[in-house]
Amino acid sequence: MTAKVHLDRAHGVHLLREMLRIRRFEEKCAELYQAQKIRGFLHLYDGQEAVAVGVMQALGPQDAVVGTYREHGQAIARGIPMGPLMAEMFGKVEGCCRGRGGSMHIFDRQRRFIGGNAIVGAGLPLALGLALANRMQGRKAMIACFFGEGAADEGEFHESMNLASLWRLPVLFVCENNLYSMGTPVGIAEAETAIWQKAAAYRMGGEAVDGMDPVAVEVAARRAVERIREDGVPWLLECRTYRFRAHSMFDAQLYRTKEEVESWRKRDPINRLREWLEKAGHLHPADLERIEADVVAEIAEAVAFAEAGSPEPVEELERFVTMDEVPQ
Amino acid sequence: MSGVPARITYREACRQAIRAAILADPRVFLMGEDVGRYGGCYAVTKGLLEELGEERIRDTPLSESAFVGAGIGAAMAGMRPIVEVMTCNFSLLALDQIVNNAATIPHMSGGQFAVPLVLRMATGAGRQLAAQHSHSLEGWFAHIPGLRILAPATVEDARHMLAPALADPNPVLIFEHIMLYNMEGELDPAVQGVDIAKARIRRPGRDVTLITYGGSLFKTLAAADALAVEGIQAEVIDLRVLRPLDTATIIESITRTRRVVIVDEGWRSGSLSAEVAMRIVEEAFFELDAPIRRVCSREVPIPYAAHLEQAALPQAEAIAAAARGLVRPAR
Amino acid sequence: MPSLGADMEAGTLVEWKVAPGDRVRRGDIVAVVETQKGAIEIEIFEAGVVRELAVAPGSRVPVGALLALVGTEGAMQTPAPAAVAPIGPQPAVSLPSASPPPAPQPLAGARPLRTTPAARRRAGALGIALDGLRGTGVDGAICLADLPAGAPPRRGGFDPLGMRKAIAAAMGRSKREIPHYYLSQTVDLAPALERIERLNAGRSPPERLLPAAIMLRAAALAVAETPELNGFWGEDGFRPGDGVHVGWAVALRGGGLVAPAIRHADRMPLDALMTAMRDLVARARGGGLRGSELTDATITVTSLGDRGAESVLPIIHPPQVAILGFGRIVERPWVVGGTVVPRRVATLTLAGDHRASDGHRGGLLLARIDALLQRPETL
Amino acid sequence: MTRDETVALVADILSGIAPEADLSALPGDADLREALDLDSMDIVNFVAALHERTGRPIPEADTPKLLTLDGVVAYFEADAR
Repeated sequence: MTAKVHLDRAHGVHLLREMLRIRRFEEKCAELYQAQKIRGFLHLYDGQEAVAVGVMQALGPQDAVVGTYREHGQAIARGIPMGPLMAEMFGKVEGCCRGRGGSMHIFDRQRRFIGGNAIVGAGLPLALGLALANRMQGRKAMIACFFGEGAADEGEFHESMNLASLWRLPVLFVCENNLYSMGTPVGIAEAETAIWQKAAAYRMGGEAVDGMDPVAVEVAARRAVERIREDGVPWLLECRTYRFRAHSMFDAQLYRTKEEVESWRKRDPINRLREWLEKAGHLHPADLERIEADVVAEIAEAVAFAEAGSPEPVEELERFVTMDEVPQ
Repeated sequence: MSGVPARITYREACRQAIRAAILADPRVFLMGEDVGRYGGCYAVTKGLLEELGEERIRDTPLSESAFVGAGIGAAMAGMRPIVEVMTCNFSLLALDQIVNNAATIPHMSGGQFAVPLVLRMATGAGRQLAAQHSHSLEGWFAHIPGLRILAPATVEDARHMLAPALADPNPVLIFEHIMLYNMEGELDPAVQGVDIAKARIRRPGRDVTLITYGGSLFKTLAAADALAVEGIQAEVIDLRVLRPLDTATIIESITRTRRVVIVDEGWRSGSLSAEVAMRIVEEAFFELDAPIRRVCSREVPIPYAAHLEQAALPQAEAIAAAARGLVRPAR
Repeated sequence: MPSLGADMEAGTLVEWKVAPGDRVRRGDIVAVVETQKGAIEIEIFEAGVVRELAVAPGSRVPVGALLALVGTEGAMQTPAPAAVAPIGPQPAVSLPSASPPPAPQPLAGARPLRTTPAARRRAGALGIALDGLRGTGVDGAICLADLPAGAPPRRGGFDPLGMRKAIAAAMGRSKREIPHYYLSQTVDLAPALERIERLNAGRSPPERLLPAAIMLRAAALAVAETPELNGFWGEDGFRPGDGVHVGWAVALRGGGLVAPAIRHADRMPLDALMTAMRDLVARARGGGLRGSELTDATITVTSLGDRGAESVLPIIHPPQVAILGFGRIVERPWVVGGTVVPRRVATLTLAGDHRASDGHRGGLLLARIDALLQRPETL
Repeated sequence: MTRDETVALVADILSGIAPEADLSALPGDADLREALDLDSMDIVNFVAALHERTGRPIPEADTPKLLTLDGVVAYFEADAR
């Protein structure tokens, strides 16, 4: 193991706080969806927090992130403030994309968060181009490209792995394997369910990691990033994880049993880290209460921000269909 | 460069345009299938790899979606890629990237990102390449908000449209008709640039307006020549820009001629010609002194056999007949 | 040469609208004849095939003389259309024609009136009646080339001197022969005008009604109930009309007057009547009247409009037996329920032919028109 | 519309109604009905043509405003603002 993670108290509590921020944010989203404040498709990240939080620890501000449509966790972990995020879901002009994108299309230029892409697999080619531009312009930056295991079914996965390896593009491909593409189990969609092994076919490095363990994910991500930065080659990191909630809000979950969900809930990344921190004496009940209170306050502030937001004037409907200039 | 007009082929004009763009701006590079070692499927990029190197002339694997998407990503990250898709028929393999990413991201991101990408592709029929290499799909792309669609028909446009396309902050698709590559034309060195916004009147006339673009331009001009012999003065408009359409030039012409034939190598149903016709009806209905006529490809997959292929395509005879029927209807 | 008026003796053939071999149907326009009242389109009342045109354009022909011969249908074949030479090299092998052979030409009179948008707009702006124009555009549509360029049509043109002579002849005959009696009655027009204003409030300008329309409507309905005043005086005495065909007096610019008929005006709702009036005025001034329109009227109505005199003592147009006149609408003191109030009123006058009717009948007609105008919602 | 545009439009419309009319010799405040011998039907047609050519709704009550050249110009100038 070349990458070191010093899991001291501060870092452990940081990881826990980040995951809790995501978990509570998603809970609030579910509530607001049912109150019809949020509409459209809403895909929540509960259960997968360790993946986003773990991977983001390995990235620097110069790096960029390409997300999926289940990207609230990725966005929060990347540092996008909750206010514009929530306002985006409220469809308000104060949203990070002026309410144009909604839940599935979070973009934040400042934090190099390049969507929020609701076409499964469509973010992968973008990541190649972002990485190519970095290389051609001499920037020592890399791209973390998140996708689900369902994207590995798509032709774009193959095209992108091949081209990334061929052109030695600095991309960390992060496969969040949560076992289901909507309702289809990975076993009936993939001939090779160990997604990371596909990397070998492209002469690319890769590994699988417990996606329910933020520390394990962080360690693996740091290791991958180090390789990418040193060798300038892509890497495929498969994070085996599970979403606790339905695929989207309107989903009876006929495709899996309650028992299966319960068994994965026992591996809840937040509980695991919390217990570990408590056992190690790093976290006291009062600490947790304070963190929870902070998170609740942060979310309340975000909701208030979104509520107070205004709809984009309809006169601006066609603004940005074409751009007058390239934003710098 | 000499000061006298040079006769060059359309292919050479495309090549000069790419070469000049890459030399002028370090952010510009070309990628696509067989653009380097092979020299381009239609030999447009022959010699460029040797001159400009692998970094700027990039052969890609047969991965339309990946390299078009990579072009979009690179454009978003500060580069000015020229992506060549061998023919527009293959662009369907990258349709997701073009339509779902390139055309949506600027708007969907609330203006945070632009996609200054140029996508070149060959279009059209006439070389007996059969149905999977001969279709004219530019009309489809002209349906998509966020894209600019160009159809250079002359050597001058082939030479000069690329630079403004690269300067456009938006994705620009350039459709080069395969029958034009061998065409020779005069390139006036005094012309240093063209716009990518306006249609052009390629031949003035007072009796009927013939609207066309791309590979059909010269068939339409031939029809206009034939009509002139009969005393019918046809005005020929080369659309040049298929999206956004320069409706003003069309309406201005029709306000004078009051009769119009639209020539489009795309199929008739749900087509660019239908869009042009409807704009005329919307904006110039009361100027019309005759029904709008169209000459389009027959609604078949373009066949291989030469006589069938020609029968499927708009031809000068049919264009002239349509115009004549409007100006001098048989009674 | 048809007689287009009691005072018409001859006409000059201006233009043939048919050629030998053409099929014609009842109602088709076959020729244009210049009369002292201007160019008139000649309808044909038979179906058949034109055999021969007996008169060349420019000839002056007395009423009753032969203009053309029309034979029974089916005797002639439609000539084959001339082939159009193709452009460019001919194919080495002869291919079957891509288009089916041309369908037989529809009968001229059966074809609906087609007009291109541009021609329709220009005709509207110039007040040119499309009815009766010959379309040379695609599918036989009337196109710009079929309209007179620039100025409105004076096809053949009204000959002011000729028209003056015709009016002189007709009016002289009327005053010589017809013992006129005159009646007048001032009518409260407030209810009728308010109805018009209410209707117009929700309408775009081209759909609006003129007060004259509602007056004409009331007059036509009342005339229908007074047959003694609706018809003709001839050698055999009074002959009632076969319907209420109101001649609507239209003053022509630069002098002169025509009163083309609105057939069965009593059966036309207000909007249809307004449309007919608008059309008649346009065509009367544009020279597009049909012959039958000049001979069919069974009674004449003249309205002086908003710049005319307060009342008119009109002269009957022979062989009709009555003429109604509406004076300018004016505001006058009027007694309503014992109180004097300002009121918009107009003076309605009638000139009747005493040979055909008596003043009593005439008075009843005026009273009936007045009554109808007080209940405009029924009009 | 500018004055010139409006005058050109009025001239075009009136050329169909009163072909002999010469607007250049007409004072702007002259009553068109008097000056050009227009009757009620002419005025209705004139207003209808103004409506159709400009697309502007013209309430019947506004007809009196359109009886002089100046009136028409002012009416459509107001429209532009």
